[in-house]
Amino acid sequence: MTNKHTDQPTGEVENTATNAAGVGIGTSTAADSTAAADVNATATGSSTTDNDSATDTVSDNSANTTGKDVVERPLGVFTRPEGGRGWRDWLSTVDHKKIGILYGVSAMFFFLVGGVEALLIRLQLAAPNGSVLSADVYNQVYTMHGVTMVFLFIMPLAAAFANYFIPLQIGARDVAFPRLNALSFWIWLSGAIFLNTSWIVGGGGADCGWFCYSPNSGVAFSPSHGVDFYAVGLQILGIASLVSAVNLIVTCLNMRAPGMTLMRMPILTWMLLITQFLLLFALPVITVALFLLMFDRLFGAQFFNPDAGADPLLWQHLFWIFGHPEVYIIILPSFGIISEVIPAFSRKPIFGYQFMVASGIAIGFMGWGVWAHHMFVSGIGPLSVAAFSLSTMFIAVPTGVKVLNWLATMWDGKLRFTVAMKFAVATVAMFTIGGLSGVTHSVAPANTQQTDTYYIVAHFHYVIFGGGVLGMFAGIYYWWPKIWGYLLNERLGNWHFWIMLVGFNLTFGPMHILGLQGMSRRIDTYATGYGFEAWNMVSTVGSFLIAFAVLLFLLNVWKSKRGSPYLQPPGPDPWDARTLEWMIPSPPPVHNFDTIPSVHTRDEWWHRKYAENEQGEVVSVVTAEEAAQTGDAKGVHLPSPSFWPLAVAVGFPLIGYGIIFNLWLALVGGLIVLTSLYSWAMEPADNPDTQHDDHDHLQHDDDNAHTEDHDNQDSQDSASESPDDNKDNKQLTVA
Amino acid sequence: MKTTSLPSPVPTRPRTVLIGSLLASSATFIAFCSLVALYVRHRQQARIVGQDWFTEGSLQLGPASMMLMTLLLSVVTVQWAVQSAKTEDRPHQFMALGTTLLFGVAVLNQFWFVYQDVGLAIDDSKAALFFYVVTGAFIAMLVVAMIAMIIATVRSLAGTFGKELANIVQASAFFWHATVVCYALVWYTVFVTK
Amino acid sequence: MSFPSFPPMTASSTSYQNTMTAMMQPASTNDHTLIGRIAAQGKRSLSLRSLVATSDHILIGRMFIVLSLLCAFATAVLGVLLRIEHIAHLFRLRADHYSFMVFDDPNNWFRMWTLYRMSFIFLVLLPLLIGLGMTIIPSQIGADVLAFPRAALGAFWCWLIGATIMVVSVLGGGGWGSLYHVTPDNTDAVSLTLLGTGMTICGLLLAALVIATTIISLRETGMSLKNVPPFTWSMLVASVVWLTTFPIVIANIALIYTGLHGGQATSFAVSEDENIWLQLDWITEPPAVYALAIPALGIILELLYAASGRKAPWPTFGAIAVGLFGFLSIGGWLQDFFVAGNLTADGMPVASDPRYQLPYVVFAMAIMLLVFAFSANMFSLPRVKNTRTASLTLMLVAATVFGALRVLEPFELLESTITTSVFNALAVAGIIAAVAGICHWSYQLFGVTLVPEKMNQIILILLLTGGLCLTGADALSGVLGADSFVLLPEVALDVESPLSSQVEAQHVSSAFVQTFDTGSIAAFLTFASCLGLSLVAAGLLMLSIEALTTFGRTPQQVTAHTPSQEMASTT
Amino acid sequence: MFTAGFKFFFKLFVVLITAAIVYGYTSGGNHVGPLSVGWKGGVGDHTGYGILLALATVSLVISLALIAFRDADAEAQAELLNVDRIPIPPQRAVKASWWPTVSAFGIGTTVIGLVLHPAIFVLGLATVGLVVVEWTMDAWADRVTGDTKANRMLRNRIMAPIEIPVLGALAVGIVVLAASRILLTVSALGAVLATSVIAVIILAYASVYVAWPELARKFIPELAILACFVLLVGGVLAAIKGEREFHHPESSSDSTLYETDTDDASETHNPIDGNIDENHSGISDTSSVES
Repeated sequence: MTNKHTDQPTGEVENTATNAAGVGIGTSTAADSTAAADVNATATGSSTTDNDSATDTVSDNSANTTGKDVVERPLGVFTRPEGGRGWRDWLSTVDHKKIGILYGVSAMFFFLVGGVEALLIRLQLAAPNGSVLSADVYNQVYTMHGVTMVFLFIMPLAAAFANYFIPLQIGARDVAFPRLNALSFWIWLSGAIFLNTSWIVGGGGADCGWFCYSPNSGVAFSPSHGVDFYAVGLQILGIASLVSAVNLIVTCLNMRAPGMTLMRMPILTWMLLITQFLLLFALPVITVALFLLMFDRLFGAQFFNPDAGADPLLWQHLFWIFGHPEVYIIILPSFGIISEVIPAFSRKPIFGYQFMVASGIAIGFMGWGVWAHHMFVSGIGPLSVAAFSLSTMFIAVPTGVKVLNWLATMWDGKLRFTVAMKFAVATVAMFTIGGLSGVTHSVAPANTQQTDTYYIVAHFHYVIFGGGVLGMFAGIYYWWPKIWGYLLNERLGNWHFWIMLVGFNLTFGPMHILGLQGMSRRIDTYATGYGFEAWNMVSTVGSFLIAFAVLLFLLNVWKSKRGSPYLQPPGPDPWDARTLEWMIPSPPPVHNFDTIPSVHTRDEWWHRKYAENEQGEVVSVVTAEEAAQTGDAKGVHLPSPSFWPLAVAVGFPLIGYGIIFNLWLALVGGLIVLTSLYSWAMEPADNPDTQHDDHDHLQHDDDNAHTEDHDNQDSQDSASESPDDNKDNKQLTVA
Repeated sequence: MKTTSLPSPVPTRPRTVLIGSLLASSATFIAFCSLVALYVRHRQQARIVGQDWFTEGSLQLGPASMMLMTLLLSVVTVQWAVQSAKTEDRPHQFMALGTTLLFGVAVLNQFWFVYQDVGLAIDDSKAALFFYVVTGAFIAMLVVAMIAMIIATVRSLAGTFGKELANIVQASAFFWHATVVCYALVWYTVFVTK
Repeated sequence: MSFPSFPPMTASSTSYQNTMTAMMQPASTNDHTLIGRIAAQGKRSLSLRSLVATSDHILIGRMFIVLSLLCAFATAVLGVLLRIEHIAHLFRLRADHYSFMVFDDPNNWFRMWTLYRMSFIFLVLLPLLIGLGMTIIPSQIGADVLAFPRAALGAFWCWLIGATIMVVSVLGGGGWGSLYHVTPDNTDAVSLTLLGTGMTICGLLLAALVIATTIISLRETGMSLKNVPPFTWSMLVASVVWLTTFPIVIANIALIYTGLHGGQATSFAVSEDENIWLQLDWITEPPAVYALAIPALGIILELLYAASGRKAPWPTFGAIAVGLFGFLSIGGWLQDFFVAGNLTADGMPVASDPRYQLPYVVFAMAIMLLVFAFSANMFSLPRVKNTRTASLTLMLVAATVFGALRVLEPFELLESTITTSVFNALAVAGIIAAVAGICHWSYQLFGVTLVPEKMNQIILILLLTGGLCLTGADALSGVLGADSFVLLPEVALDVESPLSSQVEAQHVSSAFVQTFDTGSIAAFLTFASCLGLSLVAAGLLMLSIEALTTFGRTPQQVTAHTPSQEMASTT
Repeated sequence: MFTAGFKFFFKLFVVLITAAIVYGYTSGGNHVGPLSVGWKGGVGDHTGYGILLALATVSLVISLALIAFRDADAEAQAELLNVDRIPIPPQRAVKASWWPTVSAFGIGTTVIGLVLHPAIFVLGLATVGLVVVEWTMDAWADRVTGDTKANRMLRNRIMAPIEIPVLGALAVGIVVLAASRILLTVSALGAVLATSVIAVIILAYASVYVAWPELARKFIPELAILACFVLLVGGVLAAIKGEREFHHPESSSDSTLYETDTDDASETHNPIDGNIDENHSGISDTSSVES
């Protein structure tokens, strides 16, 4: 073969080119490409550089049209990402663990944002006739505080736990739809940023309260674009949550390891699964409401305008049909977390596993039947009030079951009060306070007095902060070593815990009194002489204590990270825990499990470490280090990273701005979304360019190939003698 | 199918694009110079007759000099791009091309300011007409140069580094330099000597 | 001065020799022809796609050639019509003093007259020679491909569409200015004409750029710029001259267009002392118009070499002559030499300006030298069968002589019809050169000899006699004192226009009408020129028909001819 | 040594610069004006002098470039590529392309639009912009690797995600626009009938498709093209004809229908200062609207 085209008749020149191409195609092994390089090098006559160009081909990734003979990255920066290190990898990752971390870090950021807003509120109310904020800004701040904390902090933090731990706890390599997973995060982030840009471009945040009752949400009472951003932004966030919900439900139902029956699933996974179902059914409702609101405000519709014959109660119903399940969306993940933490530190299995699961499911169901208790004073009629009163009282039952079970788990356990455990116990306690004050609301006459007072504020902060946030912190302290590979400092953690607990009670405890004294919720200031001064000041001091505690937490993260190289790494299982995520190294390798474990019992990991001896005593048969996987499996077939989820998400805020400001922008955003979706659809789930060793053919071949694939695995795990080989392999090849 | 480890394309003649660019730049330069020459001639005629060409103080030298400075800087960044294309240095390549384009946009922006500042209508006088034709021709040339630069950028974004890309960048760079020279002419004939 | 020397045509093997040999090979082994390529690609015939989306330089060149031949015929017919109008005036055949026979009014006559000149340049000569260059040059330099084939296709379509806009807008009332001021009524049409002209020029410039780049950058190993074939060298010189001349037209057009739309106060088109046509007409006049004939010299050399099988007496001489021709035909700097009453800046008449006379005298000398140099070969040819070379040379000599005569002061012919005669001589020379080239390389171009040998001779004789008749008669009229054909005489007297005032100032008093009051000799000469132009038109018609029929030929029909026979008969 | 190209252009430069100076003096220049580009003294005719000077500059630059590149002789270029003999790309290495032609039409449209109508101008500019993008990407893709199949695939990987959704959106937009024009033009009853007929046709086609999928599949493109064509023609005709007369019932557009409730509603639905009593009247309000 020769490259001397000038010597050749025209007709044959192209043949030369195609021949050269023919040699180049399919040269995946180093030997072949070297051969091709040789041929080409000879052809171009640079015989002296033969060896150089051949080695270039193998070693150098940057391609060249003339100097080298093989084009490595013909698409340049548009080359499909392959994962690895660096910030680009975070933008294109489809790894559920990385997405979980992204969720968590972003949620913590917005926790700080929402926290600052909370401090502003408390500063304003610290003393009578506060003048820190104007009434208008105060409205915006408390609205955005609520929206931020609910939609941008606690929900995504739960999503972080869900993303990170559901696959690990059920023994999967990834979620069912990894790119959808990335999509849900990026859309959520774009929506969150969009929502907060209303401070800059929307003339301030939304100012209608987080449940945004009509007619306060109408243009007449809220002429700035804040509510528009609320309406559009929450819709974007809703897309993210829906996508995530679908994905995680399918993951829980379809991706479990062999032997992991539903009733062997850890409680956390169970609670998160229920949460996803709640999201799946609740979000469409709020989306409808927001859609109507958007049309009211931006396109002159009259859905909530009584002047045009509409009914503002429509909004309240729609909102609370979403809103009450939302409470459980917030609280159930936290329940799941403490249901993992408490058994681990009580050295006992959870008490009444079936009841825990059943009560979770019951809460999930009954949560749909209580929404109108938010509307007792809206004039829904005595019959409705009575019915919803009863249903609200009933929902305390499954919750009570849970509280009892946690107590019973601790009963007679070998309790270790680590920071995580302390947070978990505090969660139980604080949530119970919140729950009890909730029961008082179910009594309609009391409710009538309490509605729209600080009593309500106290109640739901005990539920959401006491039950949700403290539980999340329990989870953070518990799983931190798993995620990052180092432990958080217990001493600083203790300071964090106690200051936060004290601050929390100082902040929200007095609010009960203030509420009963008649202090209205959402007033921007109050006059002297009502007896509000002292408790408000206490409350403000408490809020700053919470802020200080959060700073301590951040300090703890920083100091622990700095100190970690000098300490013994925590190993795969620092807490002697019970679930599958602790059987892999910390932090987990990208492929999670070297081989997918087969599950034989609930708390599988604990049962691999301990067994009963002949005397019926529980003894350690093997240490965690010995039983754990090493994480060094090679050639595990993983889904390929992709930029398209990010690209799709970029389009959504543009559509949002477009709807609010200029429809042409929406067109641009729509085209970006459309284009990216098309690219996504055309992009194979597995990148054909990556080196999959012998797994390359899997996407094309049928099940026979899976067996072959399995045979080629490095078998590290003693439990891999599972009878259910097919199912085992399915985990490997899911994209 | 795989898109990595594909065979290299048949190498083309180096410098073909550069020579094309050389000739195209020459032709454009001639067109531009003849406009400037006509400008100067008509200005001279007007002065012989004793008419005012521009009214005193209507043209500010400051912004014009600023544009010259910007373009002179861009000459450096363009060469930076050429150099980094030759050495296959991707980050530098993007930075250099990006900065060059930024300078281009900056000059367009400054011209917008100059047009606002001058406040001449095109039919005010022959001077105004010539002013707009000469500067408009320059702006058109700059836009073409920027499009060439954008094409070079796209080629370096999507694609392989190598001599081929270096040729394209070099060719675009040549046209860019010709543009800068043309602006220097405008600066001297229109803004300095008024 | 050491200019590049053309390779000697001896037995010693040079790349040029190789190329020539290769070009004479039959199609079977090394098929450079379009038909051969289509056959190789397995296509049955030309499809729309192959015309619209091709990257084949031969096909693009052929489209240039065929369309410009058609344009040439149309332009010649337009010229005949213009002359008929003229004769009608001279014989006073019109109904009344001011009415016209063919064209409705003087303004129309003027616009058509300008169209005639512009289309000869931009629709005929340039595209014809560019088409020839595109097809032949790659094979002459062993490149097999143009530097930027897609740009070449873009150039063709840009030219075609620009030309369409230009012609249609002129027919629709536009034009390069008008006798009267440009009015709001026809501002749009005039603008379209201007922009169409600009677009046409852009297309041609792009094509020239492609050709020049190909010559500079794509030569075969061993072929330095020093020993490229004469036609290639002449095309390089021509492309560069075009590339440096026509942008000046574009600059002028930009100025005029902006003036036209910028408001009445500053418009160049409507002000008292400046007219659109006067700002552009320098390209139709010497020396710029000579730039169109640069490739003709290259073709003469090629024909001579091919016919004689020998090199020229001095190998570098041809190259020097071509280069000199290129140097001297750069004329953009003279563009408004004539503004303000044909006076120089010092107030002297232009005709007396040595700067203006010099180029033409040098020109004449250069061409004479060229002729002397060639004559040695011509007369020593084994078979004197060289109509093309002879006629081409004759036309060029005529153009040069007339051009020199025109500027020499004693004759005072600057604004006489001799200007037209120079233009026409060059136009016909250019066409003959292209025809000669097409016939010479017809195998490369069309896969067949374009026209049967006898028809070929007839066409050439038609073109030559017609051309000589046309230019000779015009030149004679000029010598006898006839005005330039810018205006019909009486129109010039009667119509108030910027143009007429100038013409009036210098020439009308001593012109045509007075000298030949009866118009008998003038009418005869005009009739002769009209006849000559008709002959040219007839020749062009025959040529166009041949080109068109050949264009659609299928490979099967081609194979009926034996290439070797064709080549033998044409050389 | 000095290459042929350099010699030609350098001599051209010498001639032109000489000509420029001579011309500058003879046309009225004085002092050292023509020598110093008008720095000290005048140059006479600025146009001729300026153009000659520009030509000289260009000649000089080209001559210098050519000598630097050794006339771009094949040997020099081969040296640059580090090969023995310069390769020449085969004729068909450059694929046929529509874009040059389309670009010329785009420029033509722009030119015509510049004079006649801004909309045409924008259309032309859009075409030119499209061509710039497509041509650039084609030129890139043609030479990105040595494998033509892979090149096509790589091009499509970047461009198809832009082309297909945009074209698809455009096509859908045109169909919707055409259909809406038709429905707005025909009478109210006609619109109902038209949509019903179309629905029936689609249903019938779907039934055929279910029954004889092979048969139906053959005609999918033809039918789709036919339908689109009919729609387009109908849409254009309808747009020319204009919309039919619409009778807007005045009473339904304002709130008179609900006027009796307005006072109540505005009072009751104010959750800020709402109390129980007023909320009860809110209930009656709701019921009245329902009834």
